[in-house]
Amino acid sequence: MPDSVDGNAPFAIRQYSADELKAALRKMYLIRKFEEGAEESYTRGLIHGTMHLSIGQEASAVGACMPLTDHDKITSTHRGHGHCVAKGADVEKMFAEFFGKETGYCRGRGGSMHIADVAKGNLGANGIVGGDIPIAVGSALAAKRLGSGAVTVCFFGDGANNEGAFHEALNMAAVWKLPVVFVCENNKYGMSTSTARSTAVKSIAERAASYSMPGLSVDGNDFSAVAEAVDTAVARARAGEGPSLVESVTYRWRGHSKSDRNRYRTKEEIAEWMDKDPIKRMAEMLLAHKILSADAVAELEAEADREIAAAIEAAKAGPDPEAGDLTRDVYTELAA
Amino acid sequence: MPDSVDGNAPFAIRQYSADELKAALRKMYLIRKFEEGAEESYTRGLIHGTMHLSIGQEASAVGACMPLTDHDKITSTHRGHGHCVAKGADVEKMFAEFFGKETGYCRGRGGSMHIADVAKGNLGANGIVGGDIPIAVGSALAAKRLGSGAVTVCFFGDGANNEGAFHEALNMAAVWKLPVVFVCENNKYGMSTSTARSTAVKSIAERAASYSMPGLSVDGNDFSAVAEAVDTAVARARAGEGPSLVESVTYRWRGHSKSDRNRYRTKEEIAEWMDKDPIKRMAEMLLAHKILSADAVAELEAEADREIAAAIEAAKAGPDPEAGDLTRDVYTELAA
Amino acid sequence: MNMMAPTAEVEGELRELSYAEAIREALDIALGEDERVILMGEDIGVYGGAFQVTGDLVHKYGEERVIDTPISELGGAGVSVGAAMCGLKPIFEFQFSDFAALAMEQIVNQAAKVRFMLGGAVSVPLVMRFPAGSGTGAAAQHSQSLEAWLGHVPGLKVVQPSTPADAKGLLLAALDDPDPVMIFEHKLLYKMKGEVPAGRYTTPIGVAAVRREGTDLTIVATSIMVHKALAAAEELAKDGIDVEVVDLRTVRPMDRDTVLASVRKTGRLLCVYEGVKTLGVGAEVSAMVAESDAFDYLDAPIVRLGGAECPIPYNPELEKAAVPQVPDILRAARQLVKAEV
Amino acid sequence: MNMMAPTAEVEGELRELSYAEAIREALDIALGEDERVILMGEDIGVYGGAFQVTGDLVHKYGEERVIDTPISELGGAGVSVGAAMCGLKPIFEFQFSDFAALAMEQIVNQAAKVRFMLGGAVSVPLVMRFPAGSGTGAAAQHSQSLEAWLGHVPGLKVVQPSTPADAKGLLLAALDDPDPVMIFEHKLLYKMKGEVPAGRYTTPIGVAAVRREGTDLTIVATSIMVHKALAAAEELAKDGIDVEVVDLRTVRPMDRDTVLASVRKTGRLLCVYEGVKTLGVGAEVSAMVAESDAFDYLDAPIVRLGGAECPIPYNPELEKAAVPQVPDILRAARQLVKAEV
Ligand SMILES: Cc1ncc(C[n+]2csc(CCOP(=O)(O)OP(=O)(O)O)c2C)c(N)n1
Ligand SMILES: Cc1ncc(C[n+]2csc(CCOP(=O)(O)OP(=O)(O)O)c2C)c(N)n1
Ligand SMILES: [Mg+2]
Ligand SMILES: [Mg+2]
Repeated sequence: MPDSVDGNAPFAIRQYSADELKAALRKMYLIRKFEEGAEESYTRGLIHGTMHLSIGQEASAVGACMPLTDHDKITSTHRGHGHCVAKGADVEKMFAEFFGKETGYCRGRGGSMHIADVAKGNLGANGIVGGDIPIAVGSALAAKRLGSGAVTVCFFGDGANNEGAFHEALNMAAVWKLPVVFVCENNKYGMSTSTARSTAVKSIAERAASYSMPGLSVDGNDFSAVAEAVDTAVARARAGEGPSLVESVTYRWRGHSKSDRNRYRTKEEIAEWMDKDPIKRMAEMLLAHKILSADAVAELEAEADREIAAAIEAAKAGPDPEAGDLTRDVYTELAA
Repeated sequence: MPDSVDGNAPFAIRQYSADELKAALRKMYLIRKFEEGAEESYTRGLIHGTMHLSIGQEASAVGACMPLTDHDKITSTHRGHGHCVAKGADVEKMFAEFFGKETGYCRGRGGSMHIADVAKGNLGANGIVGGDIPIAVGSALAAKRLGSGAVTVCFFGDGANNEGAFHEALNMAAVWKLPVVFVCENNKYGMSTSTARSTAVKSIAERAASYSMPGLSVDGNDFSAVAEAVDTAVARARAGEGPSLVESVTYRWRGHSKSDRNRYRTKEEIAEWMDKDPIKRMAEMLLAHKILSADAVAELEAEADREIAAAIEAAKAGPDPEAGDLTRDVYTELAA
Repeated sequence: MNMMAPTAEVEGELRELSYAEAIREALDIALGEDERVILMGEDIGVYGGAFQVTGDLVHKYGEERVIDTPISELGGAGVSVGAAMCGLKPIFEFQFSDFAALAMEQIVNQAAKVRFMLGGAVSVPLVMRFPAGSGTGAAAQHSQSLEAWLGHVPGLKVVQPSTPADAKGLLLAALDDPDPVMIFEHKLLYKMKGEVPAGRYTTPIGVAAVRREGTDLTIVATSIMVHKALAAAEELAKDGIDVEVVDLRTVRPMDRDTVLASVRKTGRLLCVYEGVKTLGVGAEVSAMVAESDAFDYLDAPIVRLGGAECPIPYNPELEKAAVPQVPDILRAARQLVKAEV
Repeated sequence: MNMMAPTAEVEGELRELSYAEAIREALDIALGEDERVILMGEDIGVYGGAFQVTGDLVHKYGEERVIDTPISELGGAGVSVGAAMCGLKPIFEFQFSDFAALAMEQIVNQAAKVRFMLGGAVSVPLVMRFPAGSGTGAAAQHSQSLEAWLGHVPGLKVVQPSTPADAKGLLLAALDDPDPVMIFEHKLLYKMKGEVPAGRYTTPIGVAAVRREGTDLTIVATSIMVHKALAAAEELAKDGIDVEVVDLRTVRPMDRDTVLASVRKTGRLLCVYEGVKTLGVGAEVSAMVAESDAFDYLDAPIVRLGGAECPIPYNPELEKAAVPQVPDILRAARQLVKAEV
């Protein structure tokens, strides 16, 4: 914490340099613009299939990745664009993946639901709800065994917390004291089903007690709160003290996927949450603590706009996969 | 509670008539002798496959079934002989099943691991650890929907509580407020693996909090304690207030199955638990409260011995299945 | 004669309905006539189902009978098994058939076996619906055709309706069946329209349908491949190749008689299915014919067109290339009629 | 010449070991030579494994490398997938193959597909072991042969060793393989003895073994059925029927060349496997032959002997009747050599 910083300032202000905070806000804009760009590309027919947008959840993705280095790992979900950007991905390669291009992160084989950036430690989005949770524990087991020091942050939703995989994985992580942080992004709905109608516990963080691990529920639209909770959990993991569960309470502004008619929630509820825009809050915090000027914020946003526009154009120009390569990468080709 | 009963007496003494208590002790002897008989039959080569004995756990099975009528249901496990007898099964038909006879409960198709007595409400033992938990919830859903008033008691082990099925099923039962009581018979090991090495919580009853249901841990070798806990839970279920979790802490004297070499526990530990013999404790309680005389207890035991011996002989004499019937009951034969 | 239309015995007035509408109509009939029927699945209530199959049924029958489950496939399937054992008739929807991989335990170790293991003491009158197949750009974990897995399991019945009329008739037949019936519905068929009789009728499980009669070559196809086979047959007719198209409809129990009769007539067999070729449904069709007396009638090897030996890719062109298309069928059929033993 | 013995290229001194001992030896070599190798499974530590395969390895390598998992098949399998993606080489034991039904999600949707879905960015060097088959009186939920399910899944390799030497060699080959390899071990084979070379060697995945040469009939058998086929072949030799027995060894990728060469030679094919007949491994063997040029060489229909269309019953006589036995093979073989197209 620089000397000049107020001891009562939020964790993020105390913890991170101005450059780090600026980079975090930049990533939040990039996620927002990325998803708006993806949405528009979808409307224009450039994207095949469906997509799950995380607009409104940017503070959660970026906050949770703050304590991580490229050496650390994340596992992600169907709603994973934000995690991917937060972990440092290149948006052009992400768009290329969306457009099914050979130049995409998955060479056009995975699409939105399987986007990954292994070099940056993102082991991939997963199309199976809860499917990534045991995988994250495996990643942590490997880190512990190999002594790599890496921590794994496992993202999943409120819906996923009712999968058996959640229970089995958290239990094993706790028994074996593995360096993993479970970040449950509770956006109040699993598709159309509210937590009240699907989850027999008030706060998902309470479920941590079943695994004798710390459980903390935080405002997922508050960048600093998320960063602080995950930072504590990562420190614990690095110290060999085992896993933690962080519940990040947030909201998705868009429908579950492109086919959602939003019948299960009211316009008022959506509007109320749009008022809690995490990006706006982050910008305001940086303004209030004089980390950035209003102009600088506007410039960051404009930069993100430009970066996304350029990425879309560049991605579109990429080559399509060769038809003859259909069964490539089903198995690992061995060098002759 | 009869007027003559001491208000400080254990629940069972206050709650049940002398005949009911006598019947309960008789069942406990019957379970013990049944399993000893089964063990001996196995040694003599009369029984194919393996078996999982519950000797030492009799108070748990019989206590938990006390509040139930034939109309109520249970689901059971690989270690299910006790549950089956407790729910009122005929030991001759049980032996016939062990001997693979057409006259057995499953017509010789199921054996020890699938023993069932549907007429008495035992939906069957299950060879899949945790496999019966969602099925019990389904039974409770049917009871609620059909307004049958039946309660389902779901037996499972400490090992099973780490299966995803446990988590998913308890959550649904709670969300839908179903009339089901989860009875976890914690005998300290899932096969060779102790709860300490497999289960990231001190007491399994604590996991009830994850489903906002009552969770109670009781001495599973104390018939009265088990009966009381399950009675409360059954009353709650009948009143439409939803499920409960009861942990019944007990111990199996024998190995996990016939192939167990007991490498994971000490002789001392076994001896210690044999001292806590639940049948002896039950008999002593009935003696202390003058429900039965020492002679009557001895006679009950002798009766159980005779009943088991006769059942074995009668079961042995039963017919084997017809080879031509191999694929019978794969599907329901429809009346022409 | 429209071979895709419902069979003659069915009496109800014919309407044009989509496959999804036909299923919904069957569900509506089932819920309306029998209080024991319940629907279970993820987002089948107010959302109307991921593919809008259940639609507004929750408003008509209430949340107690059209039950949104938590995202708990294993547990949800198990609840449906237990409910079926205890007097209800659940119809369980997997949101995508791929998620059945989470529930194989309850489907295979419990639902399929409990009657047998208990010596006939119970039945499990359970219907499960599996939206299956590729073509929606949903990639490897949301595009599989896994009917062969369940077709391998005694105790289950497995059907793959290819038309709106059959989608309704097979669902009602499944409901009447005392044992677990697994229905694989192709996602790309949901919007397909066809004539559907009004009212209640059943399409028998275990009976294939000859969708087009022909003399030169038998194509046994399943699900959406029936339509591709029919399109190919029209093309081939122009070349004077007269194709018989058999819609298998049921994977288990397979309709031996219809398939063998067709092969005896044509002497040539092409199996077309979307599931992965190796150990897919066509493997069984082929093997069944190869071990029957119809073998003697074969004038050429039995050819299979199945899914490619890879997960379904996201890229739309690759995705198409991963499953048989009409040109593939044309090519295989032409080669096959040329072949001579 | 002992056809069950390891192939000539293998150099190690031969010892008599049981199938279980051979596997343990392979595990020991693997753990000894590579720190990244870990074993995971239920009761594989002090208990030594339900079938005593891992034995005392935990004492040699410690609990950190021979890891007893909680009873959490889905989660445990998933942990092994994640660990394999991140630098370890896990060997995961299912206590019984039947419990794989709980983990199909991680095996099929994750392990098999992640490399493809990520465009080749990762490999999943994972070995899974599945004790399978009937004959132990353990009834319907502990006796299945489910290799066909995994054989249907691109991204996996699936083997079924039938001898101690192959059990060791295929396990070491699986370990060397960068992709997930599924090993189905028959429980009744664990105690079978055979010659096993000392030291490290591998048995190639994807290569069948001709266990007995013959000219009149090819039997393609898997796992324990190889031994029943060989016993039947000895009997049949007395009647002058000269049987070639091919041990398939690998279900995926299947060794087309060896099977077809044998059928071209004998003109007759009998497939013998323990899994349920319908959609079992023999269906693929049959279909593969029926669509190949070897079809032209067939002098009789292709016959399959597979498991009965029922769950495995508990009663020992019924249990035996539920899977092919030597007399069944004799009967089928005799009928087949009489048949003439
Ligand atoms: C195992 C499985 N079940 C169901 C689905 C379909 N599905 C995709 S996302 C989703 C909702 C997930 O909810 P949650 O975990 O809260 O994540 P969110 O979408 O809210 O980010 C569902 C039901 C799936 N992909 N995988
Ligand atoms: C899904 C599944 N996994 C593993 C097994 C093998 N197995 C049978 S009983 C058992 C231990 C079960 O422990 P617990 O639930 O505590 O019951 P207990 O045997 O102690 O009564 C195991 C591992 C099984 N039958 N099913
Ligand atoms: Mg959510
Ligand atoms: Mg136990």
